[in-house]
Amino acid sequence: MNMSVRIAGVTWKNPVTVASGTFGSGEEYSGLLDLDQLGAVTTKGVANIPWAGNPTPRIAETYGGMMNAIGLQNSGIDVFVKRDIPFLKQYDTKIVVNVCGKTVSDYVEVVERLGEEPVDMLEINVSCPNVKEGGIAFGQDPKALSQITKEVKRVAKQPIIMKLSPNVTDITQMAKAAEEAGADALSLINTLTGMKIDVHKRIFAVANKTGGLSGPAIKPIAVRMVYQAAKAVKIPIIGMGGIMTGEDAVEFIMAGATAVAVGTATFHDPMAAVRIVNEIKAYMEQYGIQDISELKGCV
Amino acid sequence: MNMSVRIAGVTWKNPVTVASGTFGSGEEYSGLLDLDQLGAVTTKGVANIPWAGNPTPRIAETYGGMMNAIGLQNSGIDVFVKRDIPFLKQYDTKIVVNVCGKTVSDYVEVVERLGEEPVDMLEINVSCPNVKEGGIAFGQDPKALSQITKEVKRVAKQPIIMKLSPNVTDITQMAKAAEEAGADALSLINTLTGMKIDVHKRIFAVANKTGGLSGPAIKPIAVRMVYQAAKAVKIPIIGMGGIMTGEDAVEFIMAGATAVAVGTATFHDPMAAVRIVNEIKAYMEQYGIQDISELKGCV
Amino acid sequence: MGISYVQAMVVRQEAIATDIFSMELQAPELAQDAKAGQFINLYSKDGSRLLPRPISLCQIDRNTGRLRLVYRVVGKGTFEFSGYQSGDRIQVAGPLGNGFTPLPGKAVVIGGGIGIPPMLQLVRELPGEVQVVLGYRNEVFLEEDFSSLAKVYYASEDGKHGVKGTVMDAIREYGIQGDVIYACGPMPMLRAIQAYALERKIKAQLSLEERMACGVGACLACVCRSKERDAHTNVNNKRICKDGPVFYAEEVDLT
Amino acid sequence: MGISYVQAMVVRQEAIATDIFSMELQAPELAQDAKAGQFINLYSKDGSRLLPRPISLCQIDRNTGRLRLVYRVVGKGTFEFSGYQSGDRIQVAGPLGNGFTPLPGKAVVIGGGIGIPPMLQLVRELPGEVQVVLGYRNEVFLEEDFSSLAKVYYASEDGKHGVKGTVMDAIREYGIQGDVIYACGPMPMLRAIQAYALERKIKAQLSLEERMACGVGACLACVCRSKERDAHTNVNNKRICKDGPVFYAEEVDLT
Repeated sequence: MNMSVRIAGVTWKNPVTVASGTFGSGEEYSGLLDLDQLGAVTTKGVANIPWAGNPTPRIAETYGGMMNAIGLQNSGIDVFVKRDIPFLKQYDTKIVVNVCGKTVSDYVEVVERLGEEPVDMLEINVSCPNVKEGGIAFGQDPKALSQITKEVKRVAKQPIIMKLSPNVTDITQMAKAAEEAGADALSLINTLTGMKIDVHKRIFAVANKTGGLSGPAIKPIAVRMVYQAAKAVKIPIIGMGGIMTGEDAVEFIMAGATAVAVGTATFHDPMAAVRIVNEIKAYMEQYGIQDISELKGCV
Repeated sequence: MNMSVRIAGVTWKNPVTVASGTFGSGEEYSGLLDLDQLGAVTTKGVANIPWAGNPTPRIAETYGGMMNAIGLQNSGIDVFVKRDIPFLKQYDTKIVVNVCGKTVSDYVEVVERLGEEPVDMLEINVSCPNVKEGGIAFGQDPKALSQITKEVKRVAKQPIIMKLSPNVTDITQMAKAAEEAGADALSLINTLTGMKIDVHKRIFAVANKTGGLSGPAIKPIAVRMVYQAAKAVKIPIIGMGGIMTGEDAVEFIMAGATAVAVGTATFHDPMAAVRIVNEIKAYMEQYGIQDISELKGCV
Repeated sequence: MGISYVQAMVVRQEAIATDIFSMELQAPELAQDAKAGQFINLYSKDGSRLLPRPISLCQIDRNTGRLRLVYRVVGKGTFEFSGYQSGDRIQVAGPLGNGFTPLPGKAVVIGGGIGIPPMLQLVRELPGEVQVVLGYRNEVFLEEDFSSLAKVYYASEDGKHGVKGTVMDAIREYGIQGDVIYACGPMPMLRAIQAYALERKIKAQLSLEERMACGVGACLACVCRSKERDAHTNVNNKRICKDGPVFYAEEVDLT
Repeated sequence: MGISYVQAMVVRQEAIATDIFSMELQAPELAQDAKAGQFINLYSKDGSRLLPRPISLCQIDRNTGRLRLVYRVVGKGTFEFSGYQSGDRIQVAGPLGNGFTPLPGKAVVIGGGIGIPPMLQLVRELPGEVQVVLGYRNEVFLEEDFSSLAKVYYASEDGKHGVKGTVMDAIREYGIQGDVIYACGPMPMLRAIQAYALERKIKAQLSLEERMACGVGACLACVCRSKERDAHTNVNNKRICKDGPVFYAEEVDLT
């Protein structure tokens, strides 16, 4: 039985990675689960310089999900390269580095720095709803998305995954813009912009007022967008948004995703990502699937 | 203590109505709860002629919510006027008639017919994600939204509520377009386009492939859009999207809504709408709120 | 004949076959008005599952105020119900739907798979002569409940019980005849019975299934196509939860 | 010192004050490594609540493998927990956080409100002389647990117990002095203690609270500002769940 998948020329041993920001650099969870069992580890977004992020509270639980407004706090590319990459290189898993920035040149700077590093793929976060500049601004306008994709590709040594925002009228328009600009793959969906108000204290539940909504609550939106995007472009898609079980992962693959990312589920079950790998395996055995690719877009 | 609200010149005894399509014409629930206790009853969408709707299955449960693709099945304006309006006139509640159509002239025809009828407000559904023509097509393009709003206003004898789609990049752009075109009020949000796949049968969970996602799962998106729209326009907003309790209703009002609609909650608790009226009352008593208007946009 | 939305108490729960459970509820408000072929909505206690599960009534005891439900575990909701023990409480609404209409004449009562349970209460209500035909995949259940009330003919896919094949095979094999047919089961079975009944001009009441939300005819989720334009919907659709789940063979288009 | 993610069994649950519950869990894997000031994550059984509830350890018994949690019901999650009875199982993860570091010298242990419970295990672990200062709104709890171990001074908002006012008022009123301060409680109390300790150059360990998601330092939800650039985050933020919840007064910026 073959669970390995090939994404933009990179082979993962299985189709499961973690959603950027939910798994730190991998080190934080390495005592709880075996990173070797993941197809890839996608790291927390890293910028050219350290970011302090947003004020607290940065998260709030919502019905069947959660909202976060971390604000892309990160230790900056220097520390990341010195500490986090060497840590992950100890494991037999692919390394996907999520890159964030405020300006195109911020992104380009980080992508150039990583060109010399032993990482396998870069995921460009152009869809963070929680930062003033950059982030989602690039992800809601096809022209801006196209431009940053081209700039990044111009200097990139590794395959580029553009992580798209679901906060758009037409996801296919964004997917096509990224593909035409040279993106090697797509990640979708990032979080949906949400808001929660504490009616007893009469304050916003997160200090940033709005936050990114994630979790199984929004899975149907993610599956729909993956399905639409997969029909619109030829480049592979890493599907994410509320995956809690192996069947959820299979649902995304049937919708057209080549691989999947486990995010919020890890907060509900620290071992979720590895459990889901095993549940996909069990599903394949149950239905006699020889190769995971048989399931791709099969609905 | 005053719970009554004034929307586009119409006074409701309390800020609670039902979401169109979840409550039929009101008759279906009249044996389970007292319609007199609702601020208004919003009826299932009615078109100029009868519609058969979509094939079944038309709904699917999702995590913390549900998806529907009824396809606006309705008995047409003739039967509606003869049967449903007289039924509702027996009750001491306002009547909001939801209007749907495939073309602008369909909408205009229904709005003209209703001009002679004893109904209080019209809610124009330009955001149904489940019909091929009409519906959401008008709700995702500011120009189309502006045009249909003007056409409807030209012939309308009652205040016009435009029901907006959340499947847009910028809800404020749509809200402003409707306001500038003469809308008297806004309803938001309609459902989010979603998809669910049965991984065991390898088929779409609803025959229409995609369906409208509703329920508490998507409440944070609804609250965010109501907050943004309320800051962008002066016309009153009827907030909806996952309201299950009185505190949920208060949350929408604090976000800027003048009134609220209870939808999916009615399927989980047939008495939800009336229960929520009582829970809002209890909240006001707990915090010594004299007038519900004190809570509007107070966050 | 109103609909009640109340907390019922579980008084009995047992597995009677693989994934098939029998649960008895103390729910006098519902039991008073309930009749064969009607169903009730059961609500999950888990916040992630908001829609009620419609489950048909297998036995109604108005004196004790008890309802018996025999259901198959098909998902997380029914799995949750199967874990309830005597003394547990569960939110329910009902009775819902129209139910069967007992008619004079020799009755042929046909049940297939999880469509078998509602036929038990019907057999208990039918006045005249009753013949029962039950179709199973392989494992039988409720057979004693039926055989104590009427003559029962069996069909099973593996042939281990009665005729090898479907209920229609059993009807032909045993030359079962009657004046009125009452049936509940999978769609292919209902289609075959509809064709059989129309051809022979035999009155047939068919109980249909569809995914539901409101259960009271408001949301129009659970419709089936009708041959004539329906008086209420004003289109060729009937609401299974409200106008049904039981329809006459000549009313509905099952193609 | 690994983190375990296991099913624990409830062995005791009782209300000890208004909305304050004491729950004992059988969780040997966690109890082995746990120390005062650490917390564990409790997971709701309801699918609508996905995030764990971090709750501090009030008592740790390594021999019996039991943990005692004393917590306040503040929402649906903690309300759910308060309904668990002996024999029920609950998913937990831990032990989490750094915990207190017992230092030589006369200790002043200060707890405010729901910040009081974790101080009980600390008092049980502290070797030398210990003075305890507890601040309540009005209703006291755990007072006997503490008074059986050390000299306890009280402060309450209504003055019904000890000094009328805050724990700082009690410290001044009773002229309480010591070499090391250990404190947990509301932010205003911690700010006052921080100022007091820095001014007098007294070592103070402060246990902080913040809304958390992962509990292992990965998501960066629960940060507090640090005076120096933090070695791990490389910014002036420390992770309360991992680097804390206990910090020295001179480390953190609580303004």
